[in-house]
Amino acid sequence: MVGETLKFWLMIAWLLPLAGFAVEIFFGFYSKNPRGSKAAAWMAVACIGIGFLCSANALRIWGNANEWCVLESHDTHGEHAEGEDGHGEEAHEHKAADENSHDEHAVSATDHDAEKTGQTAYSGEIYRLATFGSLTIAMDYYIDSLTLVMFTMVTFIATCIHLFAIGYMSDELVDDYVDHFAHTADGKHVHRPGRFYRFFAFLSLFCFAMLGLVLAGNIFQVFIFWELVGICSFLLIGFYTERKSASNAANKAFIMNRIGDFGFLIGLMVLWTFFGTFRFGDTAQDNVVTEQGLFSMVHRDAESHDFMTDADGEVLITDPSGHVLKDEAGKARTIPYFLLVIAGLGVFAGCVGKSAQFPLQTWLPDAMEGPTPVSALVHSATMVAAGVYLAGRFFPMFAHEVLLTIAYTGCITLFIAATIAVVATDIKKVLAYSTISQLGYMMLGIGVFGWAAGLFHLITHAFFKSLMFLCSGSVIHGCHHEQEMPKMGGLLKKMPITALTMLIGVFAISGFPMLFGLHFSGFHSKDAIVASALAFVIANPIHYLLFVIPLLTAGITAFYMFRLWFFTFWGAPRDQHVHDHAHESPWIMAAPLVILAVPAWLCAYGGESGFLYGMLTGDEPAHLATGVTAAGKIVLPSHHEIHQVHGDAGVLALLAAFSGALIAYILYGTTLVNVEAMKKQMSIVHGFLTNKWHFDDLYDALFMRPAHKVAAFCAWIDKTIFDTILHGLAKAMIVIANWDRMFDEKFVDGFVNLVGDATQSVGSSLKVVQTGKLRQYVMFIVLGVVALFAVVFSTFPG
Amino acid sequence: MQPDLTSYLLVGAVLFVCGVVCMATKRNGIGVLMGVELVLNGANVNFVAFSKYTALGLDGQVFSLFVIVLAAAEAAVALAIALNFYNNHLTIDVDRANKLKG
Amino acid sequence: MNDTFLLSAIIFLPAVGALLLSALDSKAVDAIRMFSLGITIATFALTLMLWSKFDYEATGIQMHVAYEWIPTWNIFYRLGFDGISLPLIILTSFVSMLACVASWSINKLHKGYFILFLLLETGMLGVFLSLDFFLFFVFWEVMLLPMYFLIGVWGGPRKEYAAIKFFLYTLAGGVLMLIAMLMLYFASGGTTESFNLIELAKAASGAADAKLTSTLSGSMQVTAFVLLFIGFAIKLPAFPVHTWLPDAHVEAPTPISMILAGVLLKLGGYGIIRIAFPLCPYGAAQAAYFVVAIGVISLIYGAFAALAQTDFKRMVAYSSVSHMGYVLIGLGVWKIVDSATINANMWLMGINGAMFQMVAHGVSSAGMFFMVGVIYDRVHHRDLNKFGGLMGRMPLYSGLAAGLFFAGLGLPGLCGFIGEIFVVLSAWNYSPMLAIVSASGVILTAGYILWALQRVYLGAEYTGPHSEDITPINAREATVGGILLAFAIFLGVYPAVVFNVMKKSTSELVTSMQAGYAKAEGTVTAGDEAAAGETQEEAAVLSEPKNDDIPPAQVQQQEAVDSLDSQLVRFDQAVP
Amino acid sequence: MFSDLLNKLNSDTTGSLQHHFGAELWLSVTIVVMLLFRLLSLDRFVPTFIVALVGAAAAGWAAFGQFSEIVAADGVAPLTFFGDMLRHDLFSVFFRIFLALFLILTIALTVLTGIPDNEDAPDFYSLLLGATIGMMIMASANNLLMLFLGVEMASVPSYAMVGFLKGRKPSSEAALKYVVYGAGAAGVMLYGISLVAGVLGTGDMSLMAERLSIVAESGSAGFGDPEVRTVALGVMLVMVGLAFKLSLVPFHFWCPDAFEGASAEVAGFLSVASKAGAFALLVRFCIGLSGVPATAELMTAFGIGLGAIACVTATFGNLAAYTQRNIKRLLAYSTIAHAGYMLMAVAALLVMINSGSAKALTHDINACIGGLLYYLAVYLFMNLGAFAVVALVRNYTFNEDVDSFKGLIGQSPALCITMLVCLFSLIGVPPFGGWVGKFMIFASVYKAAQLHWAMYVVLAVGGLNTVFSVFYYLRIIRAMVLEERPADAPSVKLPSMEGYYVCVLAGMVLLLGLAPGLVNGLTAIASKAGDSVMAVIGR
Repeated sequence: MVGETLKFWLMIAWLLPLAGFAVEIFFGFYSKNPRGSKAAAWMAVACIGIGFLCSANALRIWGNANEWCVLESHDTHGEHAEGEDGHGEEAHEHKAADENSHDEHAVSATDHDAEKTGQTAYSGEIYRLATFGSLTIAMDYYIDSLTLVMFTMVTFIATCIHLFAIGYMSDELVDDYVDHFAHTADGKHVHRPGRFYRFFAFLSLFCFAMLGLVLAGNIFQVFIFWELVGICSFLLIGFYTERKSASNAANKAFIMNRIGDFGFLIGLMVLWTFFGTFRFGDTAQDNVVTEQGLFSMVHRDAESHDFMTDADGEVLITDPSGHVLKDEAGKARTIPYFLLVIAGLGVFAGCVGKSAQFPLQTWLPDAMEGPTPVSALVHSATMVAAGVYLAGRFFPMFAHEVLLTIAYTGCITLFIAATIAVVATDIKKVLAYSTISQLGYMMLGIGVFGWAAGLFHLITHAFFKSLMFLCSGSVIHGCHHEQEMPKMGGLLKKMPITALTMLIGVFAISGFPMLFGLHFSGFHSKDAIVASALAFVIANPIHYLLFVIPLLTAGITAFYMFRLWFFTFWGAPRDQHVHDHAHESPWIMAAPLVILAVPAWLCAYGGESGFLYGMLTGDEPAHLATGVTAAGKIVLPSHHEIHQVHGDAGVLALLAAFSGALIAYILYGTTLVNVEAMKKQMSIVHGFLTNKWHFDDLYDALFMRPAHKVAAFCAWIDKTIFDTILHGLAKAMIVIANWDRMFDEKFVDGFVNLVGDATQSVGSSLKVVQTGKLRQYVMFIVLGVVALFAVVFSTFPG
Repeated sequence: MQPDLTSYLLVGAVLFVCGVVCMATKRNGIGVLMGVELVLNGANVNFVAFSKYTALGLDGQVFSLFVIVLAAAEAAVALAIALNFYNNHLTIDVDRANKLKG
Repeated sequence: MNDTFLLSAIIFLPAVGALLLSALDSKAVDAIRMFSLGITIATFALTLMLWSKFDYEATGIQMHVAYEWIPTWNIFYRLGFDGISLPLIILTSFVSMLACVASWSINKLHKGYFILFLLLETGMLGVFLSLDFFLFFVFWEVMLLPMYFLIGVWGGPRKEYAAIKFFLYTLAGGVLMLIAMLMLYFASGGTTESFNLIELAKAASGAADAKLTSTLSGSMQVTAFVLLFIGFAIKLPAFPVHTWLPDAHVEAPTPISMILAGVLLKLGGYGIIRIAFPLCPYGAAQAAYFVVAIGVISLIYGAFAALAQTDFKRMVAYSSVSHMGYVLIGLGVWKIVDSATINANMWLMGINGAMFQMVAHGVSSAGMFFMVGVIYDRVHHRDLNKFGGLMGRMPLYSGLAAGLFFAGLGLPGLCGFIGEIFVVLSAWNYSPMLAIVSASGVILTAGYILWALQRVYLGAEYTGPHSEDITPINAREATVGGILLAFAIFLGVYPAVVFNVMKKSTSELVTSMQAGYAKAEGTVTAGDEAAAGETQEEAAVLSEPKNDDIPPAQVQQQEAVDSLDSQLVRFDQAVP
Repeated sequence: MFSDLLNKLNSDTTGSLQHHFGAELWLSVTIVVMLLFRLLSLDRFVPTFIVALVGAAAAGWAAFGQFSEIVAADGVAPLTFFGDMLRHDLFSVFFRIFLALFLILTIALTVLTGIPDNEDAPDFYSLLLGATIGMMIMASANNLLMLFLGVEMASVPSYAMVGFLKGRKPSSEAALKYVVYGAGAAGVMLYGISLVAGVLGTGDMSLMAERLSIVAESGSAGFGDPEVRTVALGVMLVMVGLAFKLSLVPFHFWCPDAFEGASAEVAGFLSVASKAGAFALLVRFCIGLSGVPATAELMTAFGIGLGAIACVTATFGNLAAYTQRNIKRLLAYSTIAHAGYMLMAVAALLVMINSGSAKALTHDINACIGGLLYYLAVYLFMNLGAFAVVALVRNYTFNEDVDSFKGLIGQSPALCITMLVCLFSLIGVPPFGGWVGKFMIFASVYKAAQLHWAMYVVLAVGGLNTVFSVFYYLRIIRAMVLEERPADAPSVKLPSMEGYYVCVLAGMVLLLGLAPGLVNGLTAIASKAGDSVMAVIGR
C-alpha cells in the first residue's frame, strides 16, 4: 500500500507539469493577449510547486513507512546524524542509531537485499506498451529513497528557478521584442513578438520529462525520458530561434546526446536480448515476485561479491532468490561476461552524452546559448546530472571494467573542463565548464566505488550550481545581457544579494568548511569523493592518477571559481558603461537566490551521518558495503576502507582548495600580479585552453566533415550510379531499338552483300551485287530458311 | 536409265533454288514474281513426282492442280499491285520501294 | 451489415464515388471536393466499423468471405482481414481522408484528379483486404494506373520522368511477383485453394487442417521468396531499388506524396508479411540475413542521402527510405537456434515493431510531406538553403511541423520511436553487428532532421523568394496537420492500441512460420539424407548407424514441435 | 476409287454443308450478292456495308448455331468433312465466331471512318469477306492442301486491301512489299509442304505423326535417316510460311511497312484476324506432328525452338517499337511482340504434349490452348480498339504520328480513355483483359518449364518484355495525357456514334479482365476448344 500511495503522490508531481505544458502552450497561443500576461508563468510555478509539495509528502510517507531506518548509520566512524535536514520543509527526521553494523550486511548480503527490496523500494507497472510472448515492455515506476531525494531536489530547484525566470524573462512580455544578438541580412536587429508563455511551457515540459526519468521503473523508460529531456533541452537552448548560434548549439547538444544514446541503445539491446526485461526491481504481489527485474537477475558471489559465473566465466542469470534460471533446453541461462561489460559501457555511453563527459563534453558550454534559467535548471542541476543518476541507478549491473571506465572518464573530464574554465571569460561558460568538471567528480566517485559519494555530490552540486547560475543570471540581467567577465568588476556594491549568494555557492563548490559544523555542502560531498578515490588508489596503486588528478583539480576548481567571483564582484569596474547601468535584480529574482542559498550551504549538514546522505544511501546496492575482491581484477574498496582514509583525503582536498582560492585572490583579488602579462607568457597553453583543447575542431574533422562527405557520396551514388544504370538501360534499349531500325538498313545490307559476294565467287552470272530493300526482305526469307535448316541439322537428335 | 524419285526431286530443288535466287536478286518487280512462279513450280514437280513414287498417290496431283490455279490468282493480284506501284512511282524497280522503313 | 457487403463496400465505395463524380460538372470544383471528401470520410467510417467488429481474441482471418471469380483458374473473390491488415486498412482510409483535405491545393483538372484519387484508394484498400493471390495482384497493379497519372499530370516539372520511373519499377516488381505466384499455384497442384493465401500459408506451415497437400520444396521456396521479396522491396522501397521514390515524391503533388509515403510504401511491407513470409517460410529463413542486411543498408544509406539533399521534399523522401529500412530489419530478425522461445519472442517483437513502424511512418511521413507541401504552396520552392525564420512568420505551422518532424526523428512519446526502438532492440539477438549499425541510424536521423529544421524554421529571417506570400497556416491546413500530430502523439504514448490488434495475428504468424521452416527443413534434410544414403551405402559398413530407428528428419520435426509447445511456457518459470 | 471420292464428296456436301460450313457459305453468298448489287445498281438503295454487315452477321449466326449444337451435344466427337480436308470441332467453331465477330466490328469501323467510298465498297468488302473465309479455312484445315489454300485465300485479298488506298505512294509500296514477301513465303511453304506430304505419303495433318514414326522406325538410322531429315526440312519450310503470317522474327519485315502503308482499319484487321487464323493453323499443325512417342523428342526440340523464336520476336518487337514515330508502325511492332507472347503458349503446348506425362497434363494442355484463345479474344478488342482510335484520330488530324495524339485527353476523353484501356491492356496491367490472357499464357509457360528448363528462360524473357513494352506504350499515353495539345493542332471532336463504338471496345477489354461470367465462360469454352483440337491425338 505504501507503494501505491507513493506512486500516487509522485505521479501527481510528475504529471502536473505535463498538464501545465498543455495548458500553457494552447492558451498561450490562442489567448487574446499572449504577450502581456504572466499567467503562463504562474501556472508553471503552481504546477511545479505543487509537485514539490507532493514529492516532499511522498518522502515523508516513505520515511514513516519504514520508520526512517535508513537514517540508521551505515558508517562506523561514529559521526551520528543530529541536526536538521537540508531542506527545511521536512522537519521530521529521526535520530539515527547504529544498530545494524555493515558486517551483518556482509554476511547475509543476499537476504538483506531481498528483505530491503520488500521494505524500501517499490516498483510496479503504470501501463503496458506492448507484450511479445513472454516479453513485456511497460511504463513502470521504481521508487526508492534515491528516487524520492531526486524528486524533491528537482521539484524544489525547479520551483525556485521558475520564480527566478518570471523576472528574468519579463522582457519577453512585449509585442515587439528586439533581439540584440540576432541580425537580419541587412545587419539590423531582429524584431519579433515576445514568447514569454512558450518559455514556461517548455520549462514545464522539461520538468515532466525530468521527473519521468527519475520515476522510471525500467531502463527503457529511462531512455524514453532521456530523449525527452534531450528534446526539451533542444527547445530551450534554441529558445532564441532567430540566433544562428542558438540553433547550432541546440542541434549540437541533441546530436551529441544522440551519439551517447547510440551507445545506450546498444546497452539496451544487450540487456534485452539476454535478460528479456528492462525493469529495475522485482514487482511483487503478496510476496510473490510476478515480474522479475534486472537487479535480481544477477547475483553476487557470497565471498568475492563479484557476479556469479559458470565454469566458462559467463555470468549466470538467476531468479530473485538466487537460483539459476534455465532455458527450455534445460541449460543455465547466462550472459557472456564481455557482453555484460558492453551493456554497462553502453548505458554509461548514454550517461557520457547526457552528463557531458569526455569525449562528448563539448555541447554543454555551447548550450549556454539558452536563457540563463535554462542553464540553471537543465544544464547544471537536473538534466546533465541525469547521467550520474543513471550510472548510480544502474550501478548493480556494472562490472569492474565498466566502473574503471567510468572512473577514468570522470577523471579526464574533470581535469579538462577545469583547465578550460580557468581561461574562460564568459561568466556562464565558466560555470558550464565547472559543471562538466563537477559531473566528472561525480562519475569518478561512482567509478571508484564511492557510489554514495557521487550521488551525494550530485545533490549538493545541484543546489549550489543552480544557485550560481541564477546569480550569474542575475548579473547578466543586471548588466543588460553582458556576459563577459572582463567587462564587469566591482559589482559587489551594486548587487549585494547576488554577490553574497554567489559567494556561498563559490564556497560550496570549493568545498570549504565552516565553524560549528556548518560546513558548506560541497565540503562533505567532495571529501567523500576524494576519500573514495584515495581508498581505491590505495587498493589499486597502479591507478594512482584517479586520486592525484581530482586532488589537483580541487585546487583548480577553487581557483577558477574565486577568479570568477573576484572578476565579477570585486575590485574596480572595468567597463564603466556596464557598471553604471548595473542594478540589483527585483525581488522575484533575488528571493529564489536567497532561498536556494540555504540548501546550497547546508543541505549536506551532518555529512555522512546527516539526513541527506542517509536518505541517499537508504537503498544502497548491497555489495558496496563489502567491497569486491575478485581474483585477477581490481579491488573495489569497502565502506570500511573508505572511512579509514576519509580524514587524510579531506585534509589534502582542503589544502588544495585553499591554495587554489589563495592564488585566485592574489591574481584577481589584488593587483599584485599582472595577469595579462602572465597570459602572454603562457600564450600557447592559454590558446590551447581557450580553444577548448581543440575538441570541436577535432570532431569537425573526424566526424562532421566525413559524415557530410559520405552523405554527398550517397546522394551522388543515387544520382549517378543507380540512375545512370537505369538511364543506361533505357539508353541501351533506345540504342538497340535504333539498331533494330538500322538492322534492315545496315546489317541486312551488309549480310546480303556478303552473301552476294559469295554467290559471285561461285561464278554465277550475278556480277553486280544489287541492293534493294524488298529484295533484302526476300533474301531474308532465304537466309532464315538456311539458318533454321542449319540449326535443325546441327542439333538434330540422333 | 529410268529416272528415279531423286532425279525429279533434284529438278524440283533446282527450280526452287533458281526461283529463290531470282526473287532475291531481280530488281524488276515482274522478275521477282517470276521467281515466285519458279518456286511454286519447283514444288509442283515435287508433288507430281511424289504422287508417282510414294503413298501420296493422286493427292499429289490434286495438290499441283490447286497450286497452278492459285498461282494464277496470285499472279493476277500481284501484277495488279505491281501496276499500281508503277502508276504511283513510274517504275517497277523494287529498290525504289524504300520509303517505308525503320 | 453483411460481411461481404461491408468488405466490398470498403473497397468499392471510393470507386463508386469516382463513377458518380464523373457525372458532376467539372466546373463545380467545390462540389467535387466536398463530394470526394464525403466519400473518403464515409470509407474511413466503414473501416472504423470494421475495427469495431474486430475480435481481439480470435486468431486467423476474420470476416473471411469467398466467391468464385474465375473458377477455371481457381480464382476467387476472397476477402477478409486480421490483426496484421486491420491497422493498415485504417491507416489507408485515414491518410486518404486527410490527403483528400490536402487536395484543396490542386489547381487544375479537379474532376479528373479526384476520380483518379478515389480509384487509387480503391486499389489500396483492395490490396489490404484481398486474400486471393490473384485478386491481390490485380489490386496491386490497379494502383499503378491512377498513380501514374496523378504524378504525371499534376506533378512538378519533371513529372513525366518521375511517373514513368515509378511505373517501370513497380511493373518490374509485379512481373517478378507474377512468376512467384505461378510457382506457388502450380506447386500446390492448381486446386481451388491454390490462390488462397491463407491455405497456401497453411500448407507451407504444414498445419493439420491444411487443405492443400503439396507446396513448394525448400529450394523452390528460396527462389520464390527472392522473387517476391524483390517485388515488394521495390515498393517498400529498399536499397538498391529505391531510386524511383525520391523522384516520385519530389514531383508528385502534396496529397499524392502523402498517400505515397503514408500508404503505398506500406504495401511492400505488407506484401512481405502477408505473402512472402508465410508462403515461403523456409525461403524466408534462408534469406533472413539478406533481408536484414538490406534493411540496415537502406536505413543508413537513406539517412546519409537525406543528409546531403538540398531539396526539402527530397530529403523527406530519403528519410522514408531510411525509415522503411527498419521494417525490413524487424521482419527479418528470425534466428533459428535450439532455444526457440526467446528467439521467437524476439522475432515476434521485430515483426510487431516493423508493423508498428509502418503505421507510424504512415502518420509521420504523411505529415512531413504535408508540411513541406504547405510551405511549397506559398513560396513555390523547396530549396532548404533558401528558407529560414518561418518560426516567426508561421508559428503554428512551424510548431506542427516540428512535432511531425520529431515524430520522424524517432522522438519518444511520438509514434516514430516505438517502431524504431522495438525493431532495433530485437535485432541484437539476430546479429549484433547489424544491430549496432542500425542503432547508429539514430544519430544520422537526428542529424538530417534537425539540420533541416534549423534551415527551414529557425534563423533570423526568411531568405528565399516570394517572401511576401508567406501567410499563416489556414484552418484547413492546421486541421490536417493537427490531426496527424495528435495521432503521432497518441500512437507514441499508447502504442498498445496497435499492438493489441496485431498481437494474435503476429504470434500466429511466428508460430506457423517456425512450423513451416521445420517442415521444409525436415524435407530438405530428408532429401539430403536419402541422397547421401545412396552414395554412402558401401561406406555404411564402416560407420556405426546412429538413431536408426527414427529418421533424423523426423527427430528434427519432433523437436520443432516440442519447442513450439513450450513457447507458451514462461521462460522465467522454467525452474521451480 | 474416283467414284468413291465423288460419293464421299456428295455425302459430305449435302450432309454437312449447312452444319459444318455454314459461316463460310454465308460469306461467299454475301460476296456474290454485293457484286450483284453493284451490277444491278442496287447499292444506291441499299448501301453495300449493310449487305456486308448482314452477311457477316449471318455467318456469325451460323457459326453460333454450330457452337450451340456442339455445346448442346456436350462434346460431339470432332469430325472431318470434305474428304477429311476440313475438321469440324469446337476449336474451328470458336475461330469462326471469333472471325465473324471481328468482321462485324471491322465493317462497323470502316463505316464509321468511311474508308472505302461508295464506289469501292463492294470491292473492299468482298476482299474483306474473302480473306475472312480464308482465315476460317485456316482454322479448320485438316490437310496440308487446306493449309496452303487457307493461307493463300487469306493472303491474296489482304495484299489487295493493303494497296487499297489508290494513288497513295506508301500504300502501293506497302502492297508491293507485302505481295512479294507473301508470295515468296508462300512458295517456300509450298515447297516444304511438298516435301512433308511426299515423304509421309499423305497430306492429312492428323496422320502426320503416325506416318513420321513409321518412316523413322523403318529407316536405317532412326532420326538420322535422310527421309526424316527431309521431313524436318519440310516442316521448317512450312513454318516459314506460318511465321510470315504470324510476323515472327526473322520473317516479320513486311509487317511494319505493310501496316504503315495500309489504312489503320486494314492494319487492325490484318493484325488480329490473320494472326488468329495463323495461330489456329499452327496449333493444328503442331498437334498433328505430336503425340507419338517416336516424335516426342523431336517435337520437344521443335517446341523449344519455337520458344526461342518467341523470345526473339517479343524482344525485337518491343525494342524496335520504341523509336517509332508513326503510330501504326509502332502498333505493328507491338503486334510482332504480341505474336511472340502468343507463340510462347504454342511452345509450351508442344513441350507439354510431347512430354511423357502428357496424359496427366490434360488439364494444363487444355488450359494452355485455352489461354492462347483467350489472349486472341482479348487481343481482338484491344488491338482493334487501338487501331480504331488511330483511324478516328487520323480522320481529324490527317496524321498518324504519335505527336498528333498530344494532349488529346482534353479534346476527346472517350477516345483517350479507350486508347488508355487498350494500351494498358496491351502492356498487361490488371484489371484489363490483356492481363488475364497474359497470365494464362505465362502460367502455361511456367507449367511447361517444369518439364523443360528452357521454358524458364522463355518465361523470364516474357516477363522482361512486359517491362520493355512499357516504354513505348507509355510514350503514346504520355503524349495523350501528360502533354499539352499544341495550339495549331487540329481539334478532334468525336460524334457520339464513334464514341460509343470505341467505348464498347474498351468496355469489352475491361470486362474480359473483370467480369466473372465473361471471363469464366470464355476460359471454359476456350479450354474445351483446346480439348477438342487435342482430340486428334488419341491420348
